[in-house]
Amino acid sequence: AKLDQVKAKGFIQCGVSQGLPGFSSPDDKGNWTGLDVDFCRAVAAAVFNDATKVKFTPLSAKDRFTALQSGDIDILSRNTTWTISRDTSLGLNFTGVTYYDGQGFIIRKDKKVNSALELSGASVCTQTGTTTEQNVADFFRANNMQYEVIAFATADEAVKAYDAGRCDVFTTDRSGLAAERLKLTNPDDHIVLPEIISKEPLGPVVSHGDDQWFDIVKWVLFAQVNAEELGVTSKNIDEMLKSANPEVKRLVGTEGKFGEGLGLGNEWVVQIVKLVGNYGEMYDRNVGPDTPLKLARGTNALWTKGGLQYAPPIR
Amino acid sequence: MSLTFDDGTFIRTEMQTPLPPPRRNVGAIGWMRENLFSSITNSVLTLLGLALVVWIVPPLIRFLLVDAVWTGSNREACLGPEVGACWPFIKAKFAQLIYGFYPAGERWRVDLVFFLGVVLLVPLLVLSWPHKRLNSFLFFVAYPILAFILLTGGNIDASNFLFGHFGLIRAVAGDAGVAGVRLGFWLDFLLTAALCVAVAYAIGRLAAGSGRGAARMTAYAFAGLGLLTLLWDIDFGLERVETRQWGGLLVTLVIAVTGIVTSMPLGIALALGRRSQMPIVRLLCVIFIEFWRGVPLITVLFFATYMLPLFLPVGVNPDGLLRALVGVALFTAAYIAEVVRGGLQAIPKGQYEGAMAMGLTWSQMMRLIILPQALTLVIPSIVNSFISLFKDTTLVLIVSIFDFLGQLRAAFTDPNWATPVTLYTGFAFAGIVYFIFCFGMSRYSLFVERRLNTSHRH
Amino acid sequence: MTEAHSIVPSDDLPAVHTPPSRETAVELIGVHKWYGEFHVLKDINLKVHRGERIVICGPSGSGKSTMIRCINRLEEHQQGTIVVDGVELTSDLKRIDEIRREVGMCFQHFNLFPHLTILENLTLAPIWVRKMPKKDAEELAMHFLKKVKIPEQAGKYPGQLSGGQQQRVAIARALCMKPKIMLFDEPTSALDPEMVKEVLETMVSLAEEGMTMLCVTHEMGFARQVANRVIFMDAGQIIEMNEPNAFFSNPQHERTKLFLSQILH
Amino acid sequence: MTEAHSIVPSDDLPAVHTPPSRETAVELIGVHKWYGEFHVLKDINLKVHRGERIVICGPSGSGKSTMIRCINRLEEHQQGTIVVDGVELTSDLKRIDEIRREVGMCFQHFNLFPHLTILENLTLAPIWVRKMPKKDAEELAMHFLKKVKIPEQAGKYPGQLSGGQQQRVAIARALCMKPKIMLFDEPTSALDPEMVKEVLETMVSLAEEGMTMLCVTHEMGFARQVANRVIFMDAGQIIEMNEPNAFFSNPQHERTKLFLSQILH
Amino acid sequence: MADWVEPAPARGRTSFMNDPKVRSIVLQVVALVLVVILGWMFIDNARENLAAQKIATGFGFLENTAGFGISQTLIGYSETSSYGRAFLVGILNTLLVAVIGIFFATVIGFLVGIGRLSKNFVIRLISTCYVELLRNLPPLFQILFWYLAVLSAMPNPRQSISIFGEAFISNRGIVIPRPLFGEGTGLVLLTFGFAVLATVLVNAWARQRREETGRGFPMLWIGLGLIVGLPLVAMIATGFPITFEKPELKGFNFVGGMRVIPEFVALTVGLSTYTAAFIAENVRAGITSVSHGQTEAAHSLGLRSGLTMRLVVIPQALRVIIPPLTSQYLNLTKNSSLAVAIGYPDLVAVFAGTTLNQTGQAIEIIAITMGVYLVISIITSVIMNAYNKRVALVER
Ligand SMILES: Nc1ncnc2c1ncn2[C@@H]1O[C@H](COP(=O)(O)OP(=O)(O)OP(=O)(O)O)[C@@H](O)[C@H]1O
Ligand SMILES: Nc1ncnc2c1ncn2[C@@H]1O[C@H](COP(=O)(O)OP(=O)(O)OP(=O)(O)O)[C@@H](O)[C@H]1O
Ligand SMILES: [Mg+2]
Ligand SMILES: [Mg+2]
Repeated sequence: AKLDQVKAKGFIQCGVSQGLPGFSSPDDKGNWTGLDVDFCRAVAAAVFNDATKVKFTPLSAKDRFTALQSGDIDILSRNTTWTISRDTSLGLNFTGVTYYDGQGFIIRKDKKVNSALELSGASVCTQTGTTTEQNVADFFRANNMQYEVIAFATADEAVKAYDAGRCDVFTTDRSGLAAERLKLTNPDDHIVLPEIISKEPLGPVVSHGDDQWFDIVKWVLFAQVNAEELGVTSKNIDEMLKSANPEVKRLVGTEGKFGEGLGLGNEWVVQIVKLVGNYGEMYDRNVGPDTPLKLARGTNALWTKGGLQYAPPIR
Repeated sequence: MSLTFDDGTFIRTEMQTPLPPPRRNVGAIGWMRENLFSSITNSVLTLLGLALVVWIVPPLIRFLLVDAVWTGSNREACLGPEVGACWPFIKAKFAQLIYGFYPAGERWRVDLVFFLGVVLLVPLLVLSWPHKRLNSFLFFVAYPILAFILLTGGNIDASNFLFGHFGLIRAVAGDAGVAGVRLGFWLDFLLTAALCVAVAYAIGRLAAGSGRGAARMTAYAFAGLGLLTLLWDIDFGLERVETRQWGGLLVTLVIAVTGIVTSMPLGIALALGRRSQMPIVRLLCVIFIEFWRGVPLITVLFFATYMLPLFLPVGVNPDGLLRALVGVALFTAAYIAEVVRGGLQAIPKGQYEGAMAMGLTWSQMMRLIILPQALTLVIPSIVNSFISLFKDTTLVLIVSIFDFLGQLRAAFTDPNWATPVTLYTGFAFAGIVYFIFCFGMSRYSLFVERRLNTSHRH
Repeated sequence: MTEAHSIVPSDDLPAVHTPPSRETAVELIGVHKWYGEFHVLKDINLKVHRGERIVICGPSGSGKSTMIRCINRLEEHQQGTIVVDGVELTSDLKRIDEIRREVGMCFQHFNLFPHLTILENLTLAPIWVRKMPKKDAEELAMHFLKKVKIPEQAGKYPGQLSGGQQQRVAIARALCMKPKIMLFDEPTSALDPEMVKEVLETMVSLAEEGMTMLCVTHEMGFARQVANRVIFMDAGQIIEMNEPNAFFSNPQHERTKLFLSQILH
Repeated sequence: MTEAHSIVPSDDLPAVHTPPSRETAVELIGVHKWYGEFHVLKDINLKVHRGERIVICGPSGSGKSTMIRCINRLEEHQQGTIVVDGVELTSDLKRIDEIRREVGMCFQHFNLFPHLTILENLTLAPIWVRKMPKKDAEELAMHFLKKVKIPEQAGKYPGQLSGGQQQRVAIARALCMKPKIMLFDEPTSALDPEMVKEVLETMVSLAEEGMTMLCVTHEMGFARQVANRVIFMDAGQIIEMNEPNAFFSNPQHERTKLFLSQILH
Repeated sequence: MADWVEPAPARGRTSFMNDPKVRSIVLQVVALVLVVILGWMFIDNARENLAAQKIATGFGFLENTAGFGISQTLIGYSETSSYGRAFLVGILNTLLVAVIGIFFATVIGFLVGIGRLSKNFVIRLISTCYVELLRNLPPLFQILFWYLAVLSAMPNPRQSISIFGEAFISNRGIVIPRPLFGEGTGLVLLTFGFAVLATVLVNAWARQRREETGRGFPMLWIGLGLIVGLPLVAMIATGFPITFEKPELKGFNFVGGMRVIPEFVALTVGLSTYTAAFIAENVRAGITSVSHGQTEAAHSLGLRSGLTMRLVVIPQALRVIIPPLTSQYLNLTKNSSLAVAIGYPDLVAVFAGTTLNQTGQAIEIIAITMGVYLVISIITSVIMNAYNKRVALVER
């Protein structure tokens, strides 16, 4: 089984993006950081009680699935949109949604545009990627608007061209907009339009054929969400171990043997939360309002706070 | 003194002694008048040139030096209007740009490889340094092996590496494993070697009269290969660092140097093949050269990533970097082949005849007489190809290898350093680095070209 | 050794004795030239009259070529005055062009243009420099080709001719500009004996027409037959200058004697 | 071919200097050669004895170079037999190598290797072909360089030597292989008169040592002085062959007479 | 004389092994067999692997709807067109850049190459700097430089630089009026064709006259007059059938007219200046390879420097220049694939990029892309080789 292989190897091989701000990018010391990266660390924490026992393979959009199929990597955590075709025809399993994203537009304030529906005739800068170009085309066509699209290989050049006035709007996933906005000469002169023209649920992927591994990866995310819901954080985890709340007790393993059911120790959630944190901490650390990206929780807030993050209970 | 007569006759009685030449156009004004303003067109051109310089240089200096930010620990330092280059960004990412994701604790290995490379290369490049033969051996044979072991960590399972798959009689030898060294593999290896030597002998015997030379060559090749395999099989206690973790300048240099070193002999062989009298050999070479020359490197690397595994036996999945290396080497070889062909065409027939008349054999003639001259002739073009190669290494990003530029692009995605000037700073820095290497090559080639030019009298 | 080197197109050709006029065609006054630090021409004084034919000889490296190349400014001299056809040579480009139009030159290595046919080689300068109509230029070219006895080669390329033929084309090319003065730099070295004869014959017939000629050559037969004066150079200076008979029969300077002893037998 | 009858066999005549032995060094029997459609050598029959010195002359394009180049198989002949040093020339590569080791050749244009020093030029063949130790080869090279009187040039590159010096290096290079037979192709054309003398002196001293030599040249002095026989070629055939004195004083064939009349005075 | 023709000494005929013919045949057969075995192995493996991985191959996808937009299309294209159409658009865009780039690279390359040998110190210095700087910096940087530097220097459409109110320059590119052909256009076009023909004829006559009389003829002016004047007269006669659609600023952008997008300009400028640096080196090598004697001979005939260059030096230098020049042309064409960095829709961006991403048909798409470049390269080579033959020297 994968779990045994991983344990024998001593680390988890995790496929990440070659560079996506807030999700996976190398920091000054060459460590990979970001939401996608932290998720893999969480899995490692659950399996090994050591968040560093993970190696990252930066993958391009084109070779990510091949890498998973061939067994080069154990988890693909690379802002991959969950779609039916991918889930059914590639021999993969999506384990959940770590980030609810959607494609949006950013535009100069002085263009005095308040809605994407007023963009007829606009020049659109974007990055050639998997679906962005198609989404733009669909959106403009559906609303019967003219446009001109200039597709760049990387976001860096696209945003520079937008900044230089080549385009009226720049479009990419909302999370990307937040990141790229930082590279504009005067970020405050630009606004993100309210429309979201596509659904992009991003989540980790594992390959078919090993249900135990699938369960582990799936439940690591659920555990993180549950931990946030129950107010269990890396700072209060030690106190929480003494909690009397039965839900918390089940979560931190002081009641029941849910970890063993997964093939892990009963301490698994403790390890995750202690070493990586709950979902909210992970979010705030990488993309939240205190980071340069300054992304509000929005749709990624817990269901209790009006968002979509909802985890089945540990029971 | 001399005697001159009316009818134009003249006899010199006293020989003149040589005098020093007169000094003319002394001083800056004279020089300027001669070089800059000797005619109206020249003057106009001079002024245009000066205008160009004034237009380009000051803004560049302002961006790179005057307005530049020198200290800081994150993006905050480089924000604000009228900010020039953000050097702290480069400082923060410097180690990555050099080593990629090579584990920090193991970077001394890379340093050692760099250091040894420089130590071996410099005396090789200094033409007057003695012991060229030993030096070449060390640099071209020993160094690559050492560098390979140092960089990867050695201890490569030989039978699972490429060698495991070319055993012709694997079925016979089986796969018996004895403590560490696989007996089956070595048995297989020896049998294969013996068979190949025999075949070489037979072919040599048939084609060249004596098969001994061919057989000896094959035996040497196998001995070398065996030694290499054995060496790689030894555990030196170094941590294994897979090529995915390599990156930055390290990868750029590995690809460039390997490309340069391997494309040279390949290119020469192809050029000789293309000039061969044998129609089939010639045709094969022409097809090979024209194919590789005609397609962009980017598609070649695509091919290597997506399609190569399809053409290889199941389970053979060469390392990504290796694929890129092979692609780059073959691609460059095709260009070198054309360049060398040009050089060969320029060698006068007399040189061939001179060599033949002395009783040299074909290979001696090529090695001692023709190629040294042909290669010297085309040094500028060869270096042109190498400069292109060096810059083309950036394309390996396609196969998920982060070379220098790839690493830089990854650094751009760090939100901590996301500023309007990050991109320009990064590209300016990369531009300077690329320029230093390429300019170095171009100047060195000029120097060698002048040094090897023996055609001038005096 | 043998007489092999003094090839005189003797019996079949009459010696030329047109007397030169007293007008000056070329005058060099105190000319010095340096190549970098190397003093290659030292105090050259020479006055060539119109119609005069001068042969220059001397050991290799003595500056013969350099001297005649100074006359049409292929080399620049640093000191002294050169007056050609009444015009002094300065760095004025206009004047240089003017002089080059009047001075024809025939190089040791021919320097024919290999990418042009013989006819094109000959008509190039008349058409572009003299602005002659193409038809006239071709007529002129054919005239001179006939004169050097190779009109049938007009359509070929220089690479297709033998050495002697190329040399004659080179002469014809220079003549097509109708120069007042012709400079020849070793026009017969590198030719085989039969060809040497052909080329010399061509030059003799030119000489008969009274053209001013300066010729660097070691063909002493030619010198004897057509030269008005022979100049001997060594180490960048004119050592001896005399009327041919006197020069050969009674050389004055030691160096000249030594040189002639090796060349004549 | 009626002219063939006018060939006077050499054995009937006394040799001038060292008498050649009766052994055959080179033999050409009924050799024909074509360049495409062009019949360049026509029925060449020639027997050269060991130690014999033969001078070949004739007008340009008559096939002199082609003939001697056939002897060491730089050109392939299509008909007839060539036997060199007892070995018949066929397309067998081994044999060609064998013969080339015994036959030295000195080219009209020297064909020195410009990327090697003089010493390296000379030691190349001894080291790689004769497998001589480097030290011995260098000693040998210096010996021959002394013989051609330019030992001080050993470290220079060919491009740094004058034409005459280069020619002598070419001779020395051929000699370093200790060939039994030497072929010279116009060794003195393109040299200036003083240099011609130097080169010829070198060859004379070789001749005195009794080497078999075939030499294409127009230096009739040399022919007179050292040749056992002189061959005159025209249009690809041997027109006349005779002992030098007889050849020069009393040429038999009309073509020979015409040729000599142009070359001698 | 009888003793001349002795029987050949008996020392055996050529041994079979040493015959070069036999050798070459053996060698070639071995080479061929090796290649065939290798090729067979590849094909066999590919068949097996494809079957094992159940990868469907085929070119059916070319007919599917592309569903993405392209910013520069030389032929009609919209999102509803097929991938095949997108492929054609990509090829045409690549060819456009290649052809125009090659033209400018050649011109600049020759100028700089000659400049490197100039007598003027400043020109020499600038030419040298040009070559060393542009040759040694990655082309990607240069293209980005031209793109971003020039873009940021341009005004936005609202403040665009107007040329007589007809054409506009802004950071959206250069917009010029588009001709609309109305009734009677045929006649105007006919007169235009006639004018061109007439110019050619007059030119031929003028050349003949110059050759015959040596007198020149103001060909440039007469030609211009013919080509511009005649159609103008025809236009007036037919009452201006050709109207121009003026570009107008509507909303974000100019509407109507024809547009040259900045990506195209930057790519063309970047590629031509970069390649020009290499061409300059080739040109310099070519010129220095023409022996000095040729220049001297031309000078001594009274030809001035310019004429000497044009009539004597360059025609001979071309022999040396053309083979490497071909390589540079191929390089320029191939480097045009860098277009994707600045959003120019060339073949690689449109086809091997977006289309590949959307369809996932990697093998087919890469194979087709390689094929297209190969065909372009081979055509270029063939043309250049033919030209090379023409400039080759005729020798004995
Ligand atoms: N460009 C140059 N730079 C330096 N020295 C030169 C140059 N050209 C010629 N010389 C030297 O100037 C001297 C005279 O050369 P020149 O060619 O005039 O000799 P020459 O009398 O024509 O000899 P030859 O008979 O060999 O042609 C020689 O010593 C030569 O080495
Ligand atoms: N490769 C070739 N192809 C065709 N014809 C050739 C070739 N080489 C030489 N020839 C012709 O063969 C003839 C003999 O040439 P060869 O070089 O033997 O003459 P030669 O007697 O040595 O003349 P020279 O005194 O000018 O050197 C010439 O007419 C020449 O044009
Ligand atoms: Mg001279
Ligand atoms: Mg010859």
